[in-house]
Amino acid sequence: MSKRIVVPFGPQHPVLPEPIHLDLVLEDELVVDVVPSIGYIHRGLEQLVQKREFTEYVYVAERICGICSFIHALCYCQGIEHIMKIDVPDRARYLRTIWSECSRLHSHLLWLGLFADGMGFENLFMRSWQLRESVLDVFEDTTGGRVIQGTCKVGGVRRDIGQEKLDEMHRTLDSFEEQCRDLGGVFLNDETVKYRLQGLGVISKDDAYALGAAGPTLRGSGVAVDHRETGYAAYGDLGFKPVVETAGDCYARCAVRVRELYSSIDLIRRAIEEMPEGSIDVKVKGTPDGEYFSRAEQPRGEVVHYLRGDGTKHLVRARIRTPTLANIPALVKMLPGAQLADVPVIVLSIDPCISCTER
Amino acid sequence: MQTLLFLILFPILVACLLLFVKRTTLRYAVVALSALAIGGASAYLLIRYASGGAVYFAASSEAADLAMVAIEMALALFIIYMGAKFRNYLAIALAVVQAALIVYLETSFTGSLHAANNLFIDQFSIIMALIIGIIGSLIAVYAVRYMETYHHHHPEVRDRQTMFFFVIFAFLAAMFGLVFSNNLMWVFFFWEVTTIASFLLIGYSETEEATTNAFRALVMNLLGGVAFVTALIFLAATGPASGGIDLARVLASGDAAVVLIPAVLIGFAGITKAALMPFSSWLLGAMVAPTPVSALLHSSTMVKAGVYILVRFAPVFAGTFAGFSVGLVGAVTFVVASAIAISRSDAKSVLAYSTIANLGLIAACAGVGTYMLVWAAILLIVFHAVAKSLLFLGTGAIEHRIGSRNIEEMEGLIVRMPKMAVMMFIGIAGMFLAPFGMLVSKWAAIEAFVQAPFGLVFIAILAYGSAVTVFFWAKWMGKLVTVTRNAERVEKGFLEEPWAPLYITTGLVVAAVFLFPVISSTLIEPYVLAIYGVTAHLAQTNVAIMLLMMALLLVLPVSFFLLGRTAKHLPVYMGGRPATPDLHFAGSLGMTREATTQNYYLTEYFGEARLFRPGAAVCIVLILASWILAGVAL
Amino acid sequence: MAFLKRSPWILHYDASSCNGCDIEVLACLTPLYDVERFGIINTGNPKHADILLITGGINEQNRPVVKNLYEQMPEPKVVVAIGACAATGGIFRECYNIAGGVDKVIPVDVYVPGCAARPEQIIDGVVKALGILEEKRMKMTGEAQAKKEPRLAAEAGEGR
Amino acid sequence: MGLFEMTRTVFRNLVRGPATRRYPAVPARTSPLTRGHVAFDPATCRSCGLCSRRCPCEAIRIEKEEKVWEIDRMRCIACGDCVEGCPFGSLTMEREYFPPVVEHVVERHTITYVKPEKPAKKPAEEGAGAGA
Amino acid sequence: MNWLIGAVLFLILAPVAGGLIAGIDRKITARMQGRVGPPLLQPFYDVGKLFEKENVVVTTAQNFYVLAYLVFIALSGAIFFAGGDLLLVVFAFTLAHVFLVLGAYAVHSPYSHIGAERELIQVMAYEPMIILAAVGLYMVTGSFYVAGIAAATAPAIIYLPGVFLGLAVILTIKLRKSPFDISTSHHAHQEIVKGITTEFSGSTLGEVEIAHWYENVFLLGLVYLFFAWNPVIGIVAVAVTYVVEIFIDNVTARVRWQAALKSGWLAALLGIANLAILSYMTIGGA
Amino acid sequence: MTIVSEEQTTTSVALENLLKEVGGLQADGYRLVQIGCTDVGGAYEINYSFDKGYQFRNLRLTVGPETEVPSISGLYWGAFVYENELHDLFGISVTGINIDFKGTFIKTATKYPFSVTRREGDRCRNA
Repeated sequence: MSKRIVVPFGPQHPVLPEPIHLDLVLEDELVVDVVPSIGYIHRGLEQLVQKREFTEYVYVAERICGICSFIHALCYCQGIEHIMKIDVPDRARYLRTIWSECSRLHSHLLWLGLFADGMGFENLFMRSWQLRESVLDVFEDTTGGRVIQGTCKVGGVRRDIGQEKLDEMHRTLDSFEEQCRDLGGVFLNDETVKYRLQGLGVISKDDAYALGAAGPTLRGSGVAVDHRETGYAAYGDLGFKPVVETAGDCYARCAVRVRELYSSIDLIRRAIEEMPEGSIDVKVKGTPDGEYFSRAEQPRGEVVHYLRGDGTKHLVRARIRTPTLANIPALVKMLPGAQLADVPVIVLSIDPCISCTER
Repeated sequence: MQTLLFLILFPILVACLLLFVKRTTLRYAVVALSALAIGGASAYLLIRYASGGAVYFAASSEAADLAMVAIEMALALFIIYMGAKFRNYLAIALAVVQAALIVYLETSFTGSLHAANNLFIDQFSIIMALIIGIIGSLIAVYAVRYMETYHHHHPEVRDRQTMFFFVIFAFLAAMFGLVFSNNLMWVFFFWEVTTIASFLLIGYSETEEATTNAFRALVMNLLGGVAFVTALIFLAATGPASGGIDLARVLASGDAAVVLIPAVLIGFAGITKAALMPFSSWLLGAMVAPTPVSALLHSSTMVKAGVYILVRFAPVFAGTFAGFSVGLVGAVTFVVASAIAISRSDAKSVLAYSTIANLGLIAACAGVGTYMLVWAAILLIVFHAVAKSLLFLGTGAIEHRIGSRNIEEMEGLIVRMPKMAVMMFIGIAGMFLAPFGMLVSKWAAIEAFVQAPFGLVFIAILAYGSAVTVFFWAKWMGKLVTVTRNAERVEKGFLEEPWAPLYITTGLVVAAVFLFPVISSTLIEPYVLAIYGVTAHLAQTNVAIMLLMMALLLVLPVSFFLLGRTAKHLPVYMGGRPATPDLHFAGSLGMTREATTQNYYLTEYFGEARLFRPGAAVCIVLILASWILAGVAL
Repeated sequence: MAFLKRSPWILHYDASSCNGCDIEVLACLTPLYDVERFGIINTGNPKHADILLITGGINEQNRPVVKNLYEQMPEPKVVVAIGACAATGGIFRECYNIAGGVDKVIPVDVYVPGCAARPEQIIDGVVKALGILEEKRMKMTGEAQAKKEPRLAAEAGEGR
Repeated sequence: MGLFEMTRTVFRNLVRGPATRRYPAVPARTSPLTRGHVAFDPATCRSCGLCSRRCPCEAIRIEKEEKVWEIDRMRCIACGDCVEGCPFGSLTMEREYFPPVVEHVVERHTITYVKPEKPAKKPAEEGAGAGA
Repeated sequence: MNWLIGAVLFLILAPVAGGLIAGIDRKITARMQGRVGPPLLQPFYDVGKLFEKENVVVTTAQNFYVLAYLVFIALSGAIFFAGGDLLLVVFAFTLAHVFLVLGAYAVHSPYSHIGAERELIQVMAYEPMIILAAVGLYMVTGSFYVAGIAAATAPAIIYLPGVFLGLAVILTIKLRKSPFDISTSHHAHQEIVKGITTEFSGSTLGEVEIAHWYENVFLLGLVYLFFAWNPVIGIVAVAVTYVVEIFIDNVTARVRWQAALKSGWLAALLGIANLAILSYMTIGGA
Repeated sequence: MTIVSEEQTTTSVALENLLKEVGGLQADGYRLVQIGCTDVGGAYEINYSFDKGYQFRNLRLTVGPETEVPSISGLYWGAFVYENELHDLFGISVTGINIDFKGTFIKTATKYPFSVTRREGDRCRNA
């Protein structure tokens, strides 16, 4: 007689705002088997390329996911620009970098909050989200939208940030950084947090690489892969070094994200300081004809937009591979052997973005 | 005295009669009638002797003594024969040693082998007699139908029911003899009979496992037997100073140091018989026997003999370090066995560990031996016997209906066998919940230990132990009351056990709560008073509160009928997934899965593998310590 | 009386939205918007919830889930569809896997527009829902009363 | 001391008081760029239909003959593309968002633009068509 | 008749006090999180709301168990405030919790089942310490009766600092505060939804809430006993203890059940050490 | 800080050589980035993308609608997510996936929405 408990986990679940479902098989509270299942957010938006003009599709692209919205749009636009051989003005590249990094800040803070909630640390959740609001305020002031910015377009960006606003942002960065470091300190040093995270959901360097993991999940295991190193947007000018941790556990993944907060703040600061003058967009003429695998670094890892045009206004195919999809195999490997209490923590530790995953 | 003799001899008569009864219905009639007679006689004892103090009877002994020695020798030969047959040389060796010691005793100390009074009765004996007479014979009645079904389910087992019932009644006779004897030689004789009887009953099914376990029980009990004989030799040798083999004199002996050594040795015999650690394995092994045997061993006979003798010697243990040591064996057994019970899913195994734990608690009380603790110990014996017999009988009945005695399989019993579930519920409540008996006794023990010297050690152990107890009982209870859907009602099996014994024991569990103030004041308190000169009792207010709680428990179910009517029924929440009422939900990979809910067993922390060895090691050290301390005291 | 208005507990379900509205729903709970001021608690359990907040345009796999959640909520209950997707399917309306609006599956009481709906909008939506919730409660108690009254009347009649 | 890392934040919160924006009492925080909802000026629309064509979610419908401009608020994602695309400035992006509704209705406006008596030097083609 | 007055006052006033305490708790928690928080009377609104809701059950039996839980929690608190035997109070308290657990078992849902198991683990974790607290108070005051303990002039806290600390640890469990809120709480939804209360709704959930109020008042009464020699200090100490518990709640993550169990038992060890020293001192002194 | 320049190369691969080629890349230390599919007028073009140090290698397999494609999940354990997706969205049967969801990975209102065989059907129900 087996002493096993079969528990459905999700799709409706209080701590994960998005539906994912796992069939957990527990012994006492030890996870012995787990079968994931997704598909609750699959909308089929890849097919919309056949209905929307390639310039309009940016709006769809940024709604692939409301958290990494800007970077999806960026990745899509870069892909089209590559196919059409459009050179984006410098200022637009810098602005894109700033918004990308703001996205990363907002996403990481959001994730830190959810992660804290996953551990049952409510106050930390509140604090993370409180900090995140200041990033959203910047978004609202510079783009007009809080979570969906709608500011990237093929050939550049739709809005400029005035010098005044840039200066203000630069001024407030220091105090923002200090608050972030306070917050990060709790995640990295608090004993109860460490107790919950260290040694949990370990995935070795080789495994992470072999399973095709992406982003902080990969970097937390000691593999330095960060697409910003390829120098898209303004990263090439600003210089960038990936954040890497080696332990491969939930704590390492958390540490990667915390330290990425600091590096993002640094990038924004330098981007504001080195902001070039000039126009923010170029006129787009013609239609895309060709194919390209456009890649960019999302908060969750490497995103791939495969775009293929045939010279008409409509693309033939857009295929979007998002980091969470790549991290699911790693997740399946991480869960067995954990405690039930750790399941939400481990699931969150890959920073799942289901609406990205399923498009 | 006639009643005493009747109670000892009548069961033997019935036993012999049953050797010739082959038909179940006839056997049922015989067993039921004799049960009635035995129960009636025990009740008569209560009426006749409860009000007075201890009464001694100088039963003539010459012939009886001789017969006893002869039977003892015969039993030794039987053990040697069985040992040779199954190649268990340890048993042979122990039997030989024991026989040699008896012969030595009989030949060397002929002068001091006479007790002034061979039989006696006091309130403690009455309590034991009631337990044996009522619960023991109820189990016997239950066993008749049970065994019929048992053979129906297990065609591979040879039908030896005549032998079975012979042994059962012989067992009862021996138990009566044991609690009525004032002559320690007699006590030892009956002691040996229970050993052999349990050996035969455990080995009933004749499977390899049964035989092995039977021999394990035999060997461990023989160890105790050897210690017992040694104590007798010591007593006989120390003659008048210790009081010889006269129980009453021994207990009243002024030379506490001299008596302590035999007390510790007999206490060791009690520890083996009561299956305290490290000897707990025989009682667990005894689970292979048919369930009525387990019920008998656990509730009214055998192990109770062990704690009976310990409680008898409690005044000797009181205030000595040796006694403290013996008490600690019990306390450690209590906490370790309770903890191991968490990791078990086999109902009988849980019951066994719980028995071991409770016997440990009784032993702890007896070892420390203050008047309050003796009071608590006797209360524990009573309540444990009642509740545990119900649980065993219930488990047996359930096993026959659902084909398993695994707690997990009892899920939803409230739907499948409502009457049975309620009875089990009451039985389990009786084991650990206020205001039921065991809890009251535990509470009394805590209050008593606080006042005992170095009682803090026991309190600490008790605090952990009772916390652990709540866990495993409550989760079993939870399994019973789970309301499962689409479960079939199997209350009426193809061969019905008589429900009467179950109803009666259930009634006893509930009645014990209402009656325990009376039990305490008429039986336990006078006994304690007689021995210690002071006695303990529960405060009136607390008794009143507990009766109020019990009344509430009886009234609350009424709300069941008042509340439920207007409610809308919905299936359980399954994370939003479509689910059927019987807990099937749409799982991953397109499969429909069933959400199963199993209990927690925390094997990693409370497993037998992890806890048994350390526990046993501590207990062995403590037992050795008790010997050394007793020796030092001399 | 009318405690319901002061203590609406919400259940949030993401029925294939882009996360934008979901994180705004969550943001409502956090210090800057703090809907607990109105007694709102995110319960995450339909059996405890009064208001079901749904985001997203309901895809094929979500249909039974949304229905199940709705059925599991005890009366009185209201449904608030948050964001353009939940109202009509929004920008994903034409996707092959989007049913197009929550009202295709369960009755919706309040629609909150926006892409993504802002926290203030969500608060407004919930406040609007409270009124409807109260109406439903009155109706519910009224019905219970209505059921009771004829019986009482009948009993009284018999007595006479 | 790693045990109570959060202590500082807690005390700061206690001292500084809540950070909450008390929304219904205090109006929502917006910026000049905030994309609340699209406002339509029927007096200037020349029914060119550009807005309708640019809308990525087809929330805007225009019927030139009936002189009707429709917007489905429940479909609009407030991207502002129509506003950028409108050649006549008939559409503006307002900061205030559209309030929640109980019933889902499509907003209809009757275009009141009247072609000036004297045709302008460069009459917009669509506008002329609509005016006919 | 003092005892009767105590019991009746408890039965009537404890829900009011408990609800207010819960309201203050939520308010302070919100402040610690930089939020405004709900109105002070929010807990009453919540419970009022719950009684307005439709009665929805999985099985009718659940309502019975929850009612029994409420009754016995109230009863154990009443015995406490009537000045009864502390050990009896503890046992009645355990009985009440067993009923709650049975209610969760009865519904046969995976979440409430896991919640029930965890609740039992919690009972296992805190039970030794509660018994030891009672024993400790007895050792100082010579009485198991609450009335006797409260009337004692000896400042129990001076003799029992270890016991009090241990009690503070398990109080975290009992008040369902982080880091030990593993079985159910308003915020312990991460892994088991609502744990033990998952399937309770409407008035049944309201009863659970009221039982919590009773329970909290009783627990604070237990804390008070340590300071009973001076009522003013006592009340201040109770308030401080409660605020410290809220503070702990706000600066820790939830731990796994293993740690909860270990902490509970280690707390009991601390209590035992305290009592051992105490008994050594009294024996030495005598 | 060195900016790594990114390169993308695409090579065609025949069905029977697929596993061999993929195995070769794995031996070279490439990680799997994605498997994607495009329909090219009645046939499927499946892209197996790999990466090592930002060097992007793409194996292109062109198959007809009814062809069975062998799974590479034996080589890259994580490939099952992409292969299940291929099956659910395109209707390509992939054989030997380590965790085969059998068509339940992504549940769609229309079966195999990207399938070439239903190209002309009404793809967008709400259009």
